[in-house]
Amino acid sequence: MSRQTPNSASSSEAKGRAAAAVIEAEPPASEASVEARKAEQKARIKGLDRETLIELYYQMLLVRRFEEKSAESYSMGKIGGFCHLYIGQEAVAIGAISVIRRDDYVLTSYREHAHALAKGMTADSVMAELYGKATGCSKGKGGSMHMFDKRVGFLGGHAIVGGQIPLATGVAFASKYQGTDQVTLCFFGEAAVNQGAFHESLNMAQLWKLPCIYICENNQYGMGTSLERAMSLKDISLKARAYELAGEIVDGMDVLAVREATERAVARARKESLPTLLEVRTYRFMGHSMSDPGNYRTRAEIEHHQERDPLKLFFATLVETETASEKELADLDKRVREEVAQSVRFADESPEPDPAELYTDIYANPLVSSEAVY
Amino acid sequence: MSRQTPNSASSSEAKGRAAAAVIEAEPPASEASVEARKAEQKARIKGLDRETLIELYYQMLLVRRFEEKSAESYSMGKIGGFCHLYIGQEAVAIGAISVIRRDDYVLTSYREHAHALAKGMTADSVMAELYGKATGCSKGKGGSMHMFDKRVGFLGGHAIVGGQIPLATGVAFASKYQGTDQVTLCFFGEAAVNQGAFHESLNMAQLWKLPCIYICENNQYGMGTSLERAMSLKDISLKARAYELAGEIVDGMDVLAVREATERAVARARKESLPTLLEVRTYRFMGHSMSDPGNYRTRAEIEHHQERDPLKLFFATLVETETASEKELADLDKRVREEVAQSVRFADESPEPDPAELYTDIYANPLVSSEAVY
Amino acid sequence: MAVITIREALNQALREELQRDKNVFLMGEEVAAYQGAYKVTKGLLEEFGPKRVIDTPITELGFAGLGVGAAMVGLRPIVEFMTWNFSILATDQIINSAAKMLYMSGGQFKIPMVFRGPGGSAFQVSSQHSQALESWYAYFPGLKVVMPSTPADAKGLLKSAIRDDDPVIFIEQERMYGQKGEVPDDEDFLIPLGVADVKRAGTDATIVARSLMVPLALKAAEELEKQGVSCEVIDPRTIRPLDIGTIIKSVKKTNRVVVAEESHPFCGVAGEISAEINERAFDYLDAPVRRVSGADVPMPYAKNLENLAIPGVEQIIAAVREVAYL
Amino acid sequence: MAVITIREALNQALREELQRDKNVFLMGEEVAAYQGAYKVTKGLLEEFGPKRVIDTPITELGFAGLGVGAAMVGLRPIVEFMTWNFSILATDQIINSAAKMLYMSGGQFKIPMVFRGPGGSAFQVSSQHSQALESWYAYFPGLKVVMPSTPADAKGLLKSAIRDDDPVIFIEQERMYGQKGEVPDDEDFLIPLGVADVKRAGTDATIVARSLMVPLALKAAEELEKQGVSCEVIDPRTIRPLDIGTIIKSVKKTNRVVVAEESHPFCGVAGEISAEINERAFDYLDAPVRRVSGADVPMPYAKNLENLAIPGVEQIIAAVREVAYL
Ligand SMILES: Cc1ncc(C[n+]2csc(CCOP(=O)(O)OP(=O)(O)O)c2C)c(N)n1
Ligand SMILES: Cc1ncc(C[n+]2csc(CCOP(=O)(O)OP(=O)(O)O)c2C)c(N)n1
Ligand SMILES: [Mg+2]
Ligand SMILES: [Mg+2]
Repeated sequence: MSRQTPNSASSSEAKGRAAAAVIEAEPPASEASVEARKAEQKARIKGLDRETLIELYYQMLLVRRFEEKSAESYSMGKIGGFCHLYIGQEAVAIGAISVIRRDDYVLTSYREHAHALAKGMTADSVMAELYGKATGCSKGKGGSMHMFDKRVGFLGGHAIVGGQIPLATGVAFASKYQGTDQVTLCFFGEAAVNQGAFHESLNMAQLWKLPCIYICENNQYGMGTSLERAMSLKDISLKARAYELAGEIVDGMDVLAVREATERAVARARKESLPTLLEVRTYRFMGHSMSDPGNYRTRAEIEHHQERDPLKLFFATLVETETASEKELADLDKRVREEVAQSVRFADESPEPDPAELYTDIYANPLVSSEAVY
Repeated sequence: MSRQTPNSASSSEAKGRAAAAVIEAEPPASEASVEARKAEQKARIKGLDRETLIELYYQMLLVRRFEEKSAESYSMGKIGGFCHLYIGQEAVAIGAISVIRRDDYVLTSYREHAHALAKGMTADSVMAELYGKATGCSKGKGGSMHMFDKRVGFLGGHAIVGGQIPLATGVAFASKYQGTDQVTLCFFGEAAVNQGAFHESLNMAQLWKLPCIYICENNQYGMGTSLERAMSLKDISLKARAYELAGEIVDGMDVLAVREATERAVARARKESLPTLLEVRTYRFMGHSMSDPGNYRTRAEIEHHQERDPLKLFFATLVETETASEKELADLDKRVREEVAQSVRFADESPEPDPAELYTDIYANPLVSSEAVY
Repeated sequence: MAVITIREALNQALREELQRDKNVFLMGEEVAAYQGAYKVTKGLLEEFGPKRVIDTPITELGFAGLGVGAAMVGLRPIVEFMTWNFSILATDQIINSAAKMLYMSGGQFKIPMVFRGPGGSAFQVSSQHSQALESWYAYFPGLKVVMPSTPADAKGLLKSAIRDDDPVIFIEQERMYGQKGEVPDDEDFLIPLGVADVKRAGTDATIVARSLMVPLALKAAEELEKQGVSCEVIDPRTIRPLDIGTIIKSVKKTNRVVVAEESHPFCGVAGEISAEINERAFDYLDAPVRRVSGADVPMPYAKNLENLAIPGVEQIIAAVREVAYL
Repeated sequence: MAVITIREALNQALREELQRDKNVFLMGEEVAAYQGAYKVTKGLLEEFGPKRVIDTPITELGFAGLGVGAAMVGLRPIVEFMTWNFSILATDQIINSAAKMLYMSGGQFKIPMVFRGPGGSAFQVSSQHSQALESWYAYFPGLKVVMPSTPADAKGLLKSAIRDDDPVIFIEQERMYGQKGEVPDDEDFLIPLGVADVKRAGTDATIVARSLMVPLALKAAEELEKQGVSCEVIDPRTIRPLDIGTIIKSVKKTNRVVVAEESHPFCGVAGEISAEINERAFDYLDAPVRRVSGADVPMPYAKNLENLAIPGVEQIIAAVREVAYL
């Protein structure tokens, strides 16, 4: 449960196991399927050690509590701008990032708190960034939508829908150019798939065989617009075929399913330098951002998805498989809440950026001269 | 053979016939296949009256002779800028545009002389535009890459690779909005398929069911870059599947094959308001533009494709099926040469644009006032 | 005259023009079912139906170009960018298709079309979401650029823009959507494009301000009045074509000018106005034209830094005092 | 010193920097096998192989963004736009990613990268292919903008741009690729970014000219010399950061300025220079700063109209005579 090595979580054992069958998203939550699920989960955790399993749960919980707290701070006016929560989608970032190395890269959109934490950034530095403080991961200049941490390979945090997709393709290009075996995970929403940038990038990635894993977080809405109203094809994973790229549909509420699919993709990227498109089916429980009342979805629809809350599901798995007791997990929750509370204190007490910071970081070589104006 | 109704060429009879099977592009030019082709052609011209067949040949010939002459004029410095010839690809524009109505729309790229002529623009107005004269279809302001003629529904002539694809989608959108049954043909090269604009447009076209027919003129090269070096998937027609759009591969050296495929697509667009993607396989015999020496292709490769010169093939069809004698077609060639020569005289003798034209056509409502500056 | 917000004024303009001409349609991200990301298009889907009020996929280049194509054959599209920041993806269609179509077709295809949405800074939305792009679009012949600063201007200018036969870049200011003011009820209340408005008369110095800077300039003028400096505040309202005549007239009277803008300074609109004044009224200037622009930095997120990046009343006052040699 | 063309000078700069640093790579449409649409990249594929000299699909947004991503993790990409016109499709990645990355990451990710290619007018290629975009890019903090006018400048500036740690917009002029001049052979011949060059010394008037306008300004100066007017010709070479100091120094001496550019005037670089001079040297000006800009129209195809749209020597001479009250 240590936060030191979040990205190295025993992916080697996992790799040894045969790839499990992909679970279809949204199975009806009948008694029978619940039972079937239990049995399957037991089979699937085989090969994963307790530490890895608990670490996965810990990370999902950290994201959940962190974001609940962010929402509170946002309402209090401590956090400004746009703030997009990930609640409901935790299994995607946590599952996927758990199988890569610290020196691998992650890029994503504005909905990035989870990815930042999963990649090994501290709750302190993420919360302080939300608070716009000098101690934030981007020194308070980026905010919720632009988090970065070079040391752990977290390359943002991008606010133009689809903008991170060419960037990630370039990062993977660089890894191949440099002859390393690093891989890049590129996360984006399903609505970003309509952007030309997605299309242009996938073509280059397959043409040049770049070790980039495109992870489409299909939460079924782009702001207030459902996938059906924005996309002529419902099955995003099929888009991979238009580029002769490997593609797969993944159950995004099941952290182990995400892990396994990502492992397969990572192996393909690391060993064969080939890209993959994963369509991970998930759901966000909150509005698009803190300012979205979310009237475009019914209460019933949300509740239907909440039955498959990734934390609830994984909690059940851990308990059912006797990996951890309910009590242990409740204790963990307490510790996580304390970690988050600490990050809020840290953020609150941190200083604002120095006013002089307005004019730093514009250029790496500023060519400062009394004569030159910008 | 009259040039009055170039777009109404008896498409009604054609529509009555059952859709012929698609011919695979590039069959080996063996004796056997030539024979098979003959037999097939005889079957296929059934239902097409002589006038239509001769009109098709006339138009292909007009484009060929027109462009040969343009090349000459370009070398003499009478035509400037970029000048992209269509020689070798004539069957595509002529075949496709022959089945639409005068009130239907056509948009294409900078390689547009053929489409302009096929849509009913006079050789005079096209040649004069190339010469940058006031009598040109765009008053000399557009040049080779920007020809327009509102009266015949020819909507350009666009020089940004892929730029015409969203535009054509919008024209089709307007037809549906206005409740007409007009269709739009949108031509573009295979390299334009990599542009995001293509992807964004096809999604909207299928999502909103727009009567737009996307005709990819796959001449296998985007400038000096072969399809294989630019696209991860070789089979462009498959891209349609990523949008649940109808798609088809068409032999672009066979004017009748192009006609038939387009007829099917036009029927789908006009009756069901549905888009189609046609991948028409063709080849350009000249360089990318007048300034391209074309070193990236071997003489042998070009000659191989010249064996299936669309004019030669269709000439043979007409003669073999006794639609016309060689003599008749030679006479036609003479008349076409005279028509083209006349257009050169017209262009040569036409005046340059008045210098005052520099400042017209910038705004439709110029709000001219001594006080306002632009 | 009703007192309404800029948001409501824009909404009225859209509603009235949609009612007036069935060739007008509205398209953009979240404009229909969601009622607009900033609620400017509230109620329009209900009134005009999904044929005329259309939610698009997030494909700015695609739907901007689709709008231009529709305009080529007789429709009058209004394309909303959720914010102008996202128009950066669509510049090819705005600049290469919309702006040049009439010219390159030798006058055959006009593009009667409005691109609109909020521009400039919002509230702590950081660098990719806080860009002022008016100088960018105003650079191109073929485009008109409009930036209202009051509810009445917003309504009258938007209606004129929709009726105009050229592509109009209509930039609203997100921070100003809630600002209130009187708006005539007349359905044909129009404000012509290309005509500046003297928002306040004065004799000692001219402040040229647009969009977000107009209320700040008026506040500065009030404060300066107390200090004995009478300021004339001119809002060009249309950036291109720019009503330089009204500005020059004022300069000839006051002999001193400050141009305020929230945009970056380099190659911005204030620089253009300064150069124009220099060329046309050099002999009337008693002091150099002073620009007050947004900081020349990507917009930071932190509130304290953001506040420093956007010009305030104090800076305008200081600049006026400078040109008045006080 | 060898006498070579601008094309060859650029080619040398690319070759030398590719040799010097294996993190440098070159990418763009037709840069490799075709040897460059304008042959600037001739021979580079052969020397450096397909790993470092890469032909791209026609997807400007995609490969520009790919370059920025590669720069984030240590490479030094040179991305060629076949012409700058096509960069309009890539502005999102240039402006939102390259220009802002260092700032929004709080200083963590620099983007050491060059975007280059020919810009401005060519020969009768009409409106979509004849655009001068320097003011567009210079507007944005985070970018540097460079425009050489001689072979030596082309080489020295491009080498500096490649070694610079910031994203540099490097705009060549297609009409000038064949121009010849002396270029030092030194492999470390660099011209620093942000430093203007006095191309000709003079005392009566200052002509600020860049890119295509530099040779015309020099011709005008020659002609004016005969008429008894001594002109100083200043080429800023770097547009952002702009070496205004050198310009101001000259203005303080000559008291008269003409700024020539082939770009449109509105919100252009000449306007910025005019405004800067006004702010910094107002008291030294004996006449208003005169701009000579390209016509404010989309570029027409017809040769006679195109000639009218691009400023010529005559116009520069007339403008200088105007500011000299002759
Ligand atoms: C180019 C662009 N257009 C519009 C927006 C505004 N916007 C931000 S997020 C969003 C929805 C994106 O949906 P999706 O890609 O599915 O990701 P999700 O938010 O569901 O994670 C929109 C429209 C933007 N940021 N960038
Ligand atoms: C956006 C853009 N990038 C580059 C160019 C330069 N260019 C003009 S045509 C062309 C090749 C296009 O090939 P394809 O789409 O296959 O059409 P073809 O010329 O073969 O008909 C290129 C690179 C351009 N005009 N626009
Ligand atoms: Mg989504
Ligand atoms: Mg091609």
